[in-house]
Amino acid sequence: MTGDPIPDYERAVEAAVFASAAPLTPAEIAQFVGDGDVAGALRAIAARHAPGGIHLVERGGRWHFQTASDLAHLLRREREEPRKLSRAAIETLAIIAYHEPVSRAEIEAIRGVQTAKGTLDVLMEAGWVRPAGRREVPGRPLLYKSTADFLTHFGLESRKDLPGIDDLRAAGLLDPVDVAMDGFRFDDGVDGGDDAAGG
Amino acid sequence: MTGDPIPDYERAVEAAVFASAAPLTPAEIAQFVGDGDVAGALRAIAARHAPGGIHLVERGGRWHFQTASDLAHLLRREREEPRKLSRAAIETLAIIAYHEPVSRAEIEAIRGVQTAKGTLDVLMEAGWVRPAGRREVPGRPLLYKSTADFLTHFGLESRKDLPGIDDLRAAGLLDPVDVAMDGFRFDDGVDGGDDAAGG
Amino acid sequence: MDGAAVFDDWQMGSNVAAERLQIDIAGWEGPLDLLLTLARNQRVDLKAISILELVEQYLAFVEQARGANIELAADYLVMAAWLALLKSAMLLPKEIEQDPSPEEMALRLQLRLQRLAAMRDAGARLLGRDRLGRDVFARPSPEGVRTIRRRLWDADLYELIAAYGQVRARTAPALHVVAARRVMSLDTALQRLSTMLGLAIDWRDLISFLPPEVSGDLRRSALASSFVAALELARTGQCELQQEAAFAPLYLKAKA
Repeated sequence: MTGDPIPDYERAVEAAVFASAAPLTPAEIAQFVGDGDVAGALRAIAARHAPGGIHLVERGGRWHFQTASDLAHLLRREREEPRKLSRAAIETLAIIAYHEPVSRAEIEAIRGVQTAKGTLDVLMEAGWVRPAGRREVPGRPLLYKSTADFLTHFGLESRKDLPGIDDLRAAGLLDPVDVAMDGFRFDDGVDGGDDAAGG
Repeated sequence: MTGDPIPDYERAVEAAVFASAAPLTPAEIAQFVGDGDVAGALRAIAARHAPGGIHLVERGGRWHFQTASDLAHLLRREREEPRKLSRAAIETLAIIAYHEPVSRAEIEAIRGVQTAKGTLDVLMEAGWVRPAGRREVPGRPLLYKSTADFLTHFGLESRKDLPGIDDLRAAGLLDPVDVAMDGFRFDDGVDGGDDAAGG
Repeated sequence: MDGAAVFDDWQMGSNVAAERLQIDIAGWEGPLDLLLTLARNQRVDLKAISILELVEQYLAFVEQARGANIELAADYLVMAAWLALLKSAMLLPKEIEQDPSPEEMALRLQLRLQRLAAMRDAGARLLGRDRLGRDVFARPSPEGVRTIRRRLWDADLYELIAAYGQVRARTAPALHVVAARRVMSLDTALQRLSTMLGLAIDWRDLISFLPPEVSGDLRRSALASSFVAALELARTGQCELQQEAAFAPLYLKAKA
C-alpha cells in the first residue's frame, strides 16, 4: 500500500496527538510541532485513518485518537483496574512462599505483627495461597502454602527460584526502604499536554 | 486517500493493540479478536503505518504502537529522563543482557568490583532484570536475566538486536576469560592462581 | 620537624598531584576501571596495548597516591601487588621457568580489560537507543482492552521479594556497625592548639601543630579541626593569625 509520502508536518502532528495524555487543541499541537497548517494536517490524518481500527476524533475543539467505535466490544467495559495488594498481604504472601507450609501464628512471628483475618482471605481469593492441612501439634493450626497459580503469576519455575537471603542482601533488598530509594528518581507524572497549555 | 478496504480482522487487531495498556503477544491478541492470521494482520498494520507518525513495533514478541523515532526531537521531554542510572547500574544491565542468564559472581568477574547494594535492586525495580532460576553448581547461585520490558524500553525486537552482540560473540568477548584462555596455547597448563587480581 | 617541608607535602596532595595524575579515587570503580582508563590513554586498540607500560603506569599511580597520603582501598593494593609480580616476571630472562608464564598473566589481564571495555561500550550504546518515554512514546492513557481472565489483585515478583527482604530486615536482630572513621574533634584540636600555643613564642605554621604521626583521612580531619580551632582562638583573643596569600602557610602566635 503506497501513496504519496506523508508530509513531515502531518507526521509530527499525528505523533504529538498520539503521545499526549489529554486531547489537544490545535494551538497546543502547534506548541509541540511548530506553526503550520495544523487544521489541514488534522483533516488529512483523520481521512488517512478513517478506514482503519483507530480514529482521530474531535471533541469540543480538542483532538485525540480512539478506537473505532464499531470495535468498542473489544474494549474494557467497566474500568476496573486490578487492585494492588496491601503491604500486609504482599508480606504475608512472601512469607508463605518462602516458608511453606506455615501457620498463621508462624506468619505473625516472622512479620512481627498480627495478621488481620482478611489478609489471608485476599490471598486465597487471588488464588495464590491455599490451606494445606494442619500441623499435628496442640491446637492443630491450619497450614498455608502457595499454589501453582502463584508460580505462574510471578513467572517462577519453582519456589527454589526465589532469591535467598544472601541474594536479597546482595541486591540491596535487605536495606531500609529509604536507603534503597536514595538516588532514584521517579517520573513526576506530569504530562506534556498540560505543560504545553501552561507554557 | 482510498485503497482496498481494510479487512475487519486487521482492523480489530489494530484496535486491540491500540487500546491495550500493555504490549500484547499474538496469542493475547487472538484471545481478544478471535483466531485468525494475527501475524499477517500485524505485518499489514505495520506496513500501513510505516509512512506515518505512529508505528506498530514488536519488542520481545509483544506488539505496541509508539511514535516514530525520527520525531524524537519534537516530543523528547528533557526533564523526564525516565531513570537516571549510575554507571555501575548501566554496566550491570549490559552484562546481564549480553550474557544472560548470569550470576552475580560472573557480573563481578567482568566488572572487577563487587556489586554495590542497590544496583541490582534498581534494575529489578525498573522491571528490566529479574531472577531466572539457579545454576546447578555448588552454592546454586541465583541467575539474572533481562525482561520483555527491557526490550520494550530500549526499542529492541529481541536480544539478537542488542547493539553489536554478534560481533562481540564472534570476537569471543562474551566468553569468560578462562574459556578464552583455553583457546590460546601455552606450554604450561592454565593456572587459576592469578584470580587474586579479581578483587 | 620542618614546617615548610610538611607543607609542601600537604600542598602536593591537594594541587600538584591532582593536576598531574588526577588522583581522584572516587571517580574510579575499582582497579580494573583505573587500568582500563590508563590503557585507553595509550590510544591504541586494547588488543595492542603494552601491558608492561600499563603496569608501570598503575604502579606509578599507586606510589603517587601513597606519597600524597591518599588512602587506597585494599583491592587497589592487591592489584598493585599482582602487577608488581607480573612486572618482575616480564623482566626476568626467558630461560627461567615460571608458572604461570608472564605472557599468560599479561594476556589474562588484557582479556579482562577487553571484556570490561566491551560491556561499558555496550551499556553506552544501549542508553543511546531510542528509549520509550524519552525518545519514542507509547499511548499515555489507553482505553484498555476487555479482560480475558479477571484478575482482582495485582503484584509482581519484584514487589514480592522486596517485601520479604523488608520483613527480614525489620525483624532481624538489630546489629549496628559504626564504620570506623578516625577524626580529630574540634574540642581536641582546641585543647591541643591552646596548650601548644602557650609554649610557642614565635609565629608557627598551623601544620606544625598537627600530630606528626597522623596521615590520610585523620590528617585531613586534624587539619580542618585545627584550622577551625585557630579561628576560634583568634576570635576569643587568645592568638593572632597571619597569612601572606591564599593557600600560603597560615601562621599562629599567642597573643601577648
